Amino acid sequence: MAKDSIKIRMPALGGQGAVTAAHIAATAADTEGYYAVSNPFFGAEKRMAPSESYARIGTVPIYDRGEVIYPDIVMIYHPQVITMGKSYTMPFYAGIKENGLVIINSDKDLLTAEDRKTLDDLNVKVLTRDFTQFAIEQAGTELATNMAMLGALFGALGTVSKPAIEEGIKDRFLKKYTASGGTATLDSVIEKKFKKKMDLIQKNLDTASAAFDLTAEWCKEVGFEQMLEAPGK
Amino acid sequence: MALDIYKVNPEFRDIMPKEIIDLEENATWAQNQEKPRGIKELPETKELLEEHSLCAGCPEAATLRYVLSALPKPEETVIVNSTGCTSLMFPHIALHTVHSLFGNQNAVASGIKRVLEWRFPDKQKDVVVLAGDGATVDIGLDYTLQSFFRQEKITTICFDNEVYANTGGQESGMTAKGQVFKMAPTGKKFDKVPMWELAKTSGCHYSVNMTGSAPKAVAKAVREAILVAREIGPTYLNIYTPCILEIGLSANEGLGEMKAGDKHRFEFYKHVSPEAEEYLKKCKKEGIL
Amino acid sequence: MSKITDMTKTHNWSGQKLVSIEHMLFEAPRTKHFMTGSEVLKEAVKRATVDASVSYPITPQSEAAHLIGELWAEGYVGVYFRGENEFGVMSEVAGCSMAGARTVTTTSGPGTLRAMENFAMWSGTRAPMQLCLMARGINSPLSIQPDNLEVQYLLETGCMIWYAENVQELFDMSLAAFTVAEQPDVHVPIITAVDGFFVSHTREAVELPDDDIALQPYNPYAAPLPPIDSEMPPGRFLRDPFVMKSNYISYATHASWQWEIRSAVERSKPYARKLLNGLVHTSGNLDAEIAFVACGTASNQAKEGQRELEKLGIKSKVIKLRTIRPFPEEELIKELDGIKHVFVPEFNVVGWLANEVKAKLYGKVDVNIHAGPKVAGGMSLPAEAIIQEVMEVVNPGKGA
Amino acid sequence: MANQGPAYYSPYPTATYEGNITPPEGKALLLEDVVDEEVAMRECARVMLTSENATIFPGPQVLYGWNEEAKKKATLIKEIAEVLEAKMIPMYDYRPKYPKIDPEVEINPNHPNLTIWHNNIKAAIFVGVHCHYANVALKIVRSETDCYTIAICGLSGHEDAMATLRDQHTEELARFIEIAKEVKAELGK
Repeated sequence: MAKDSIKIRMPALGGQGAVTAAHIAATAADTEGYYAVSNPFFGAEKRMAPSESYARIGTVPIYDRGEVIYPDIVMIYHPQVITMGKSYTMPFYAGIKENGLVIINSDKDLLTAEDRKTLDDLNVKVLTRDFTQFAIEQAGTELATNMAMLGALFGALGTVSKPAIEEGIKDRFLKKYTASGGTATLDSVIEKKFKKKMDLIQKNLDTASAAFDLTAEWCKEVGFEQMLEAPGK
Repeated sequence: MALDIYKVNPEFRDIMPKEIIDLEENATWAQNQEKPRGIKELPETKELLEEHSLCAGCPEAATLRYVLSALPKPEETVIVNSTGCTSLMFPHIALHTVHSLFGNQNAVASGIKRVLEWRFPDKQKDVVVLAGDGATVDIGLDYTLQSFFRQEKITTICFDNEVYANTGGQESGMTAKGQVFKMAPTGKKFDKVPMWELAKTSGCHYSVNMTGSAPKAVAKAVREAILVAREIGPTYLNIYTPCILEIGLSANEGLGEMKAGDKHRFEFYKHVSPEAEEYLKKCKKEGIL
Repeated sequence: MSKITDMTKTHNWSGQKLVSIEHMLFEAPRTKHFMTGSEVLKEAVKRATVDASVSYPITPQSEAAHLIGELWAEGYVGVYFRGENEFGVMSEVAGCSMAGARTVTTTSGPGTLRAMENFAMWSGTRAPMQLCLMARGINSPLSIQPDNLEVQYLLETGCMIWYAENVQELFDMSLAAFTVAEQPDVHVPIITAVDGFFVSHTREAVELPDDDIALQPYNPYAAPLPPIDSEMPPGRFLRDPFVMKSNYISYATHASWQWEIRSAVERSKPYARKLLNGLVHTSGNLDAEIAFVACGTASNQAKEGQRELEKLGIKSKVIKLRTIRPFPEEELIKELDGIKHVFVPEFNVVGWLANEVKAKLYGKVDVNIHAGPKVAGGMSLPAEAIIQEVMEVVNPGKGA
Repeated sequence: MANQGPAYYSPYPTATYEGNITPPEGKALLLEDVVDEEVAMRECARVMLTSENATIFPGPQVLYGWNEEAKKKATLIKEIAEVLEAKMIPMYDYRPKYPKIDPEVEINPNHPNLTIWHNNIKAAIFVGVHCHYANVALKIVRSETDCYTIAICGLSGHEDAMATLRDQHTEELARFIEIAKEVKAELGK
C-alpha cells in the first residue's frame, strides 16, 4: 500500500553531490505537488570523507526534521560507504522500513549473506549498479553520478514526472543558491567542463532521464510496487 | 543641530542650575569659536567635566581636563570609555558617552563610528576611545589592535597608570618589570608592553607615548590625533597618568612623578605616517590646528 | 553602496517602497519559494531597511551572515563588516545600535557563550538590535550539531527570546522582531532563535512578499534613551553609567533599572500577540488529555508524533511556544485546560524548557509534567521515540 | 519621609508584575484602569490642584530647545504650571551626580525620592523625561514615597506612574491646559 510520506537517506562521499541531489529531489517533488523538505547531514564534511543528505516527500505536511533514522529508501552513492564504513550509520541500511528500497552505486554486489537476509526479511529491494560508469557514458563525466542516482530514485518512485525533475535541475543550476565553499567550487568546475550552462543542464537532464527509465524497468522486473501516494490535486 | 541640545528653553532658564546655563553660554564649543579650542581657555571658561569622585590630586583627572579642552569639536564628539577609574569621571562629562563593558571599548567605538558615518554622511562626528591600560592593553588588546587593523577612524587614548587601580592595585601588562603589585607579589616578571609601538605596526597613523605633565603637549597630541583619525585612519595616544595611591605618593606629587617620567621611561615617542604628516601640514595651513 | 540620504518619505535608500509591518506580514501578496533558513533570513533582512550588521563565521550561522554581507554589497544594508570574534561582534553591534542604527547579527553555539557578557549589556542599555541565533551544541567536546542548550544561558539576559519552528516562521518572526523590539515602551534586544541546521540548512517551501517593499526605517529618537549621536539632549549623557552605591546613589537605581528591563519585556506581549498571531499556537486534537509543550524544531517533531499517535488511536495536542521571553504563561495555562499529561520534547540534555514550564506552572495547573522525550548532541527526535515515551507514561508496560 | 523598611529597599513590585502595562493607543491609564484620555486629564488636573506642593518635573526633551516641538512644548508646560499653580523642578540630565544633589532645585532619576521627600511633594508630573529614566525614577518613587505621579509622555506612557497620558504632543498639551482650567473653575479655585 502506498504511503502518505517517505523518507530518503543518501550516504555519500564529500564532493559527489548528494546534498545537491537531495535539494533537487525535494524541489522536483515540490513542483509535482508534494510537500517536500531536504537537508544535509550537519557535519564538517570534507571531500571524500563521509557526507550525507536527506529528502522527505509526502502528500501531507512534513514536520520531521534532521537526520533520517528510519528511512524508506537508502541511496548509497559510493562503494566506500559500505566497504570502508564511510557512513554515519552502520550498517548502511540501519533503521530501514519494511518494503523499502536500497540503491547502491557499485560495479559489484557488496552485500553479505547476513545483509541480504535482513533485507529480504523486511522485503527491501536492492538495486546495485555502477551509476558512475553510467554517468560517464551519458554525460561524459563522473560528476553527473548524482544525476544518475536522482533519476534512479524517481524511476523507482514513479510519481514524480520527468518535467518536474527537469524543473528541479534547472532551478538548482540557474538560480543563485547558498552553498558551502566546496560546493560552490565544484559548481564552477562542472560549469567549466560544459562551457555553457545550458549544455550542462541538458547533459544532467539526459543522465537523469536515462537512469529514470532504467530503474523503472528494473522495478517491473523485481516487482517493486508504488511506494508513495500520488500527489494531491 | 548638535549644539542645540545644550540650549536651555527660555521658559526654564530661571529654574535651571548655573552649571547648566554656564554650559550653554560659557563653554568653548567649536561652533562658536574662530580659533581652535585649547588649554589656555580652561581658567575662564566652563569646563566639560563636572565634579567627580577620583582621588584628590589624581593625574588622570587633570589629564582628562586637558583632553576635553582640546577636542576639536566637542559638540560632535562621542567618547567611549571602559571600566576602571576613568569610568568614575564619565557620567560628569558634558558629551554623549558610553561605558559598555571592560575591554570592548574599541569594538563599541567601531560600531558607533561606522553608523555615525552612515547616518550623517554630511557631518564630521569624532569618536574617541578613552580607557585605562588594563582595558586597552590587557583585557581589550584584541579589540584595540583589531580596530587598528581594520583602519577604524577613531582615536584611542590610553590613560596608562601602569596598574589596575580601580580594583585595588594589581599588576597590569603596562606595569614596569620588577614592580611589586598585587598579583605580582615578587615583582613583575616581564617588560612593560610597548603599546605605542604595537599601535604603529598595527596600522595607526599617529602614535604617541608621553606623560600628562605638560598640558599644552597633551592638548596638541589630542588635537592632532583626532584630526588624523577623521581623515586618515586610527590614531593612538599613550599617556602616563600615574596612580599616586598605588605607588605611595601624596596628592601633590603626581606632577613630579610625570616630569620624572618625561626624562626616562616616558621619553616622548611620536610616530606619524607620511599621509598623516601631510594632512597635519594642511590643517596647520588652514588654521584648524 | 547606498547613501542614507537617498531615502525619501515613501522609499528607502535601496528604492524599496516603505510599508507597515501589518502590510508586510498580513496584506502583501506572496509567492512561493523553496529555500533554507539561511536564505530566508537574507530575504527578511532585505525587506527590513536595516542600517547595520556585523558578522563572524561559526557553523551553522555563517551562510546567513554571508548573505547579509551580499545585501550590503547590493546596497540594501548600510554598514557591514566582519568582526574579530563574537565578543567583539556583539560589542560592535551594540555600538551600531546605540548610535541609532537598526541592527542585526547572527551567531551560534560557542559564539553565543563567548559573547555572553554583551547580552545583558545590550538589554541594560536598551539597545533594540536583533540577534538571529542558530542554536548548536556547545563545548566540550566540540560539536556543531543542532542542540539548543545555549538558549538556557540566554534566558535571564533581559533580552526577548522568540523561537521559530521552520523557515517560514523565521522569515515572518524576524520581520516582526524588529518592529516589536523597537517599540518605545519595549526597546530591548530580541533574540530570534531557531535550531541550527534543522532550520538554517533545511530547504522547504516558503511564501514571501515581493522584495520591492520594506519596513519603515527605525527612528532612534522615539526611544527610551537618547541615541549616542550628539543630536538629542541631554548633552551630558552617559548611556550606561555606574549607579552602584559606593560613590553615589543607592541600590535602588540598579534594582529599578533591572526591573525596568524585565517590565519592558512584559510590555512586548500585546505587540507580539498581534504580529505573531498569538504567543502560542496549538494544533492536533483539541480535546486531548495529552499535550506536548515545545518550541522550535521540537514542536515540529511533536506534530509528527501527534499525527502518528492519532493513527494509534491516542489523542494529543501540540502547544507551540513562540516566545520564551516573555514567557506566555497566561496562554499556556489556558491551553492546558483539560490536560492530564504534559510532555516537553527537547533537543538538549538539560531540559531547560521543561524546567521553565514547571517553574511557571507550579501551583497553578494540576498536570503531570514529563521532561522529555529529549535528545542531545544533535540527534534527531523521530516520532518513533516520542510515541515510545508517551506510551510508557500513559500505557505503562504495554509498549506502543 | 515615607515609610521605609526592608521591603522598600527594592522597588518591587513594579506595575508590570501586577499585570499593568502601558495603555493602548488613544487611551490613558489611571492606576490599573485603562480610560479615555479626557478622563485621565481631568483626574490629573484635579490631583495636581488639590495636592500639597504639586510639582512638575520637566526633563531634557523639553528643557532644551533642540527642535521646534521642544520649544513649543516648553511654552505649554510653563502654562500648565501656571494653571495648576505648580512648582517646577528640572531633571536636566540623568547622571549619578557627585557628590550630591540639591533637592531644592533639582531632581535626579537615580534618587528622585530625595527631592520628593525634601519638598514634601504629594503630586508630580514627569514630562519630557526619556522613558527609561522616567521608569527607573517612577519605580523608586512608587515604592519609596506617597507622591501621586503623573507621566505625560510623548511616546507610549508609563505604567509605573499612578496616571499616564501617552502620545502627548503640543496639541494634547494645549487640550490639557483647557481641561485643567475647567477643573480649576469647578473646584472654585
